[in-house]
Amino acid sequence: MSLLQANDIYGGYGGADILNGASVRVEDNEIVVIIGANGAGKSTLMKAVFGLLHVRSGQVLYRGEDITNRKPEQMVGRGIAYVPQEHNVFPSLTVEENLEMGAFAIKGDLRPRLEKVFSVFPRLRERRRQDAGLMSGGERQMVAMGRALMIDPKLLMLDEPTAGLSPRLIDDTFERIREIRSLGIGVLMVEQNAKQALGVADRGYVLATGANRFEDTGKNLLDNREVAEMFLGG
Amino acid sequence: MEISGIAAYLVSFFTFVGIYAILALGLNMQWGFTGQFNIGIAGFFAVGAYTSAILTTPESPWHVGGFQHPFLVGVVGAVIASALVGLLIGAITARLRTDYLAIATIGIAETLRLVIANEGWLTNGVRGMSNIDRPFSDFFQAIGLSSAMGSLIVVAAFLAGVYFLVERARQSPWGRVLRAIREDEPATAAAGKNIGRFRLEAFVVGSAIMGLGGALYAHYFGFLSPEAFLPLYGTFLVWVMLIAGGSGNNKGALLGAVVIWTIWSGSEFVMSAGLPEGYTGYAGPLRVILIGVLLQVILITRPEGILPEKAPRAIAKGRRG
Amino acid sequence: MIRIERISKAFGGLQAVRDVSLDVEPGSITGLIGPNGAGKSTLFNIIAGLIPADTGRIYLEGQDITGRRPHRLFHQGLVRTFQVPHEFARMTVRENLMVVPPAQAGENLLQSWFRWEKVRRQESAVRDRAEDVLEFLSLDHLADERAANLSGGQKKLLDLGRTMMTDARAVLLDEPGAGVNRTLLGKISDAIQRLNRERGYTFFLIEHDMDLIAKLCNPVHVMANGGLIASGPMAEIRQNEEVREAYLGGGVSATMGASE
Amino acid sequence: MTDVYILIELLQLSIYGIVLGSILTLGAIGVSMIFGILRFAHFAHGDLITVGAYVGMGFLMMTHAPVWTALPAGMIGAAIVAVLIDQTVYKRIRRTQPVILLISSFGIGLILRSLVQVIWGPNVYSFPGGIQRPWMVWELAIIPNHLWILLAAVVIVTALHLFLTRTRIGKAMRAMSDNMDLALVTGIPAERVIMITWLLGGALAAGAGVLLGMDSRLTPTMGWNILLPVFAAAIVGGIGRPYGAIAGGMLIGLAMEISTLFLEPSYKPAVAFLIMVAVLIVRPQGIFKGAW
Repeated sequence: MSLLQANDIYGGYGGADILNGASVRVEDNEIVVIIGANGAGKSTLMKAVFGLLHVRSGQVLYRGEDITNRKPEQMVGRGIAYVPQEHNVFPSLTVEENLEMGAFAIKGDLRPRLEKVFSVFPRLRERRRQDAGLMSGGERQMVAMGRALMIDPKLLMLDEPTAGLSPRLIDDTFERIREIRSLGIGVLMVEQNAKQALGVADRGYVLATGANRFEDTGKNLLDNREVAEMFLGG
Repeated sequence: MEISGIAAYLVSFFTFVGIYAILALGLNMQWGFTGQFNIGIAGFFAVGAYTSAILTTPESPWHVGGFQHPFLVGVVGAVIASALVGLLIGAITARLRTDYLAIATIGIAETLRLVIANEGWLTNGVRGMSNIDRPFSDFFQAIGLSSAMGSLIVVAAFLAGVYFLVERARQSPWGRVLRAIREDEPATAAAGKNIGRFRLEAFVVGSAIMGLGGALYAHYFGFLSPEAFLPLYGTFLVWVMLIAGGSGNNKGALLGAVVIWTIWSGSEFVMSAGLPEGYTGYAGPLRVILIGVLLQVILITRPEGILPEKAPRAIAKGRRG
Repeated sequence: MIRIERISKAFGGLQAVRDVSLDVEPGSITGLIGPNGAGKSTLFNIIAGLIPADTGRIYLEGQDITGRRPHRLFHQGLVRTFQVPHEFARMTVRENLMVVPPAQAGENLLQSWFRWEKVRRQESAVRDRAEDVLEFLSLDHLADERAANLSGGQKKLLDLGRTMMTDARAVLLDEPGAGVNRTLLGKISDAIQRLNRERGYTFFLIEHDMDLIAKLCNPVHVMANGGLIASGPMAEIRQNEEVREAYLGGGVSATMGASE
Repeated sequence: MTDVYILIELLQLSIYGIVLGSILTLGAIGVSMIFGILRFAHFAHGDLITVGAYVGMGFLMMTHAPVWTALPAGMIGAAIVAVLIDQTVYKRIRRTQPVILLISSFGIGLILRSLVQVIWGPNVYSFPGGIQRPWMVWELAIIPNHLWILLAAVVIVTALHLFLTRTRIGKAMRAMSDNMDLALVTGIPAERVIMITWLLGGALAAGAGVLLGMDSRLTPTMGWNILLPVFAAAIVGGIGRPYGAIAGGMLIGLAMEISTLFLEPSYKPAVAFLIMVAVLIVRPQGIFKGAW
């Protein structure tokens, strides 16, 4: 049984559908990346899977259980964490408080979980008392991902984790994502930096106008000339 | 009650309905058309009432005045004075979000009430101003009508005039821009409209209409004291009338004034008849609770009011009819 | 028509637009493309007077319009549409259009009150114009519908229609194709081309649909990481290595060193 | 000689100002928290203050307990009232525009005021304790109750501070005020946090009410009459930022009391209003920057 399976999703904001039958699947311990031109519906698909956007037709299965259109709260309860692209930290809370918010629903001592997050992002340990709002873009992204890890997720969903980061930090971020996979977590992410993302991904999907265009291993997609063409249309 | 008693009651009833309908129309221009939140109606009402009273009353040892201008001068003065207050408030809060406008209007209303209560030389303070003449009472007496009946006729005439102007404003391109601002500010700005100007105009005109209502109240009631301008009477009832009737809809404002005033004054009868001896003092607050609960019920179940807003009838035909 | 001269804008530490200069020629349909976060929308918002630039100037037909408020730009012939359509939801489709024409006598309250006949005459002309636009966009059957009830694509058309209610010379289109189905997309692009040909509108547009860009625009400018990296006809742009890199990520060119 | 006299007068008024300021602070923090999380100006807050004061006094009348118990009793009572109002009314209209909540809260305020009149009658009450003989420190008269008021306000604000920074739900409140959408995707239960916000807002309002009652008397309009200064304090401190409300409350309280050197005391609310207007014109986001 797959960790996550979204089948034939239709949905959008208000009037027209943005998703026209997109599908995606994630297995345990797998990094799956969704790429595609701007406006192809990548982020929209993530939101639809996470219940932030009404799925008009189609099905989202998590370990075989139908979780279509569930509330985010219920998703988190099942071990699915989502990191939005922008505004993904609480600026007036300290780093540690931000992390704590990730595990809001979990009773008991959070220290072991904090330690685990700090082992992936050592920098956060140094800055644990700092207000997240005062941090750089790269550090914020760490806080956001760290917060998502606090629930010990089985599935981590990242919306453009490298947007706006410098090349060095982009490399670093992808390195962390690999590390996260090694903790036994499935990762589903949307990426602009298609080349690098496909480099770390086990599998990838290429979306166009809200539907799947290609699906293959990261490596094969990288070598696919058609995929490259697609980004510039024609 | 004998016939003449009932008649007198009806005259007073409809006079109040008329005055409140004018206030509700003024509020409709601000809130219904433009989405501006004025929760200090009582302040504009008071400015109008006192301005007209000061301009028209005979000399008194208790407060300034003695101008003894005719009724219509008082009305014009009231309209100008309340428009100026509206201009001041509107200009200060023009760029701020609705909550600030609400707080600013309530602030000005309360401040005015303090001024009225404390500046005895101006308003005779809490003792109040009296000797405010009813409009054209000599004329009405000459044709055999009571001064109360005369007031009703005058109020009705002003209401008709205000309704005409407000409704025409709503149908006009001016009103269309106001509704556009209410729906979507960035798009209205992108369509080349100076949002600040339109919003200020609506606020000032609405305030002036409220001032007119105040002047009519002063001349009908003949006596003014700060008590009359508590937020309950001056502001709250007007809001409930507009929300119940249907904000954005001028007919709704009229209907709301009739319905809510009927409930409000009817509840007085019911309570004075129904409450046991010794508990009549509770009638006031119980009536407020009744109206307050009614408002909540309307907001929850039918926020668009009895008569929801409709697009105005086109004022001109195109080629295709 | 529109001259953008050395515009820069930073938000906090992020350099959203860096030193961008370009010209939009009169009568052209000029495209602006680039990956997410390239700074296109920021540049648009600067031109439209919604956010101030840190440095640089904007000229419209030679006149300095840097930092002008949106309603003033409108009166100088520069109008815009929005990426997410901004309709006046509780007004009819026809009213949505009739709001737009400038200098309507009836927008003066005193004229509305006391010069009713004049207002009506003008209103009749405005209405005719609105009917023409509705016909042009094939929305005439929806004239009396509340705008809230239109589909996403129809709202986009209505947005475009509003620009036609004035004598605009330059129109900024923010993703005219976003969220629009194929049929309506064809209608929108036809309308843009006809307005350009028949009425001489100059268009400057952001769009993600490369096919639409290729069909409509010449030239096309490409932004990445806040800077302008290429300009030219779409066919050339497609072959440009730097553009490919920008879209696919990975390699980092000299102009693209992003800040943290 | 006159200089010394003025100085003493000024110091004396400053003491009153700090006392008033601490009362305003309690009200303003509630207004600010509610605004931060629910995005609307709560116009019934003044009457919540009144309810708290009357519940506290009612508790004393029933139990004859020591005076200080009026404070916790009033706080519990008003907290329950606030949650009930939210659950029966505000919750149902929360999804519409915030401004509808504003209208509704204006009506709720009148209902509360009238309920107080119905339950306790229009009479004026005061807390037991009678007229207190002030202590003379140098030339300054210090009323014992003022000390208690200040102390109680400090305790309440400190407790709130600890709640907001030490407990998970308190942190969640700050998180929701920062970014509602992110709080939702993080899995913070919004409805629960909103309920806690009302509990705290109501309790703080009651704190202000009981302390205000100790300082003067209880009337059905006592809360309504300080609503404007409370809003002024919240706005001057930067609405949506409860810590700013402390500074805002002190500034408004001091200004109101010191203004009596030049103005009729009954104009005190107008002074608060004018400062607020000045702040709105110069800095719409409030004077005191800084987050929660």
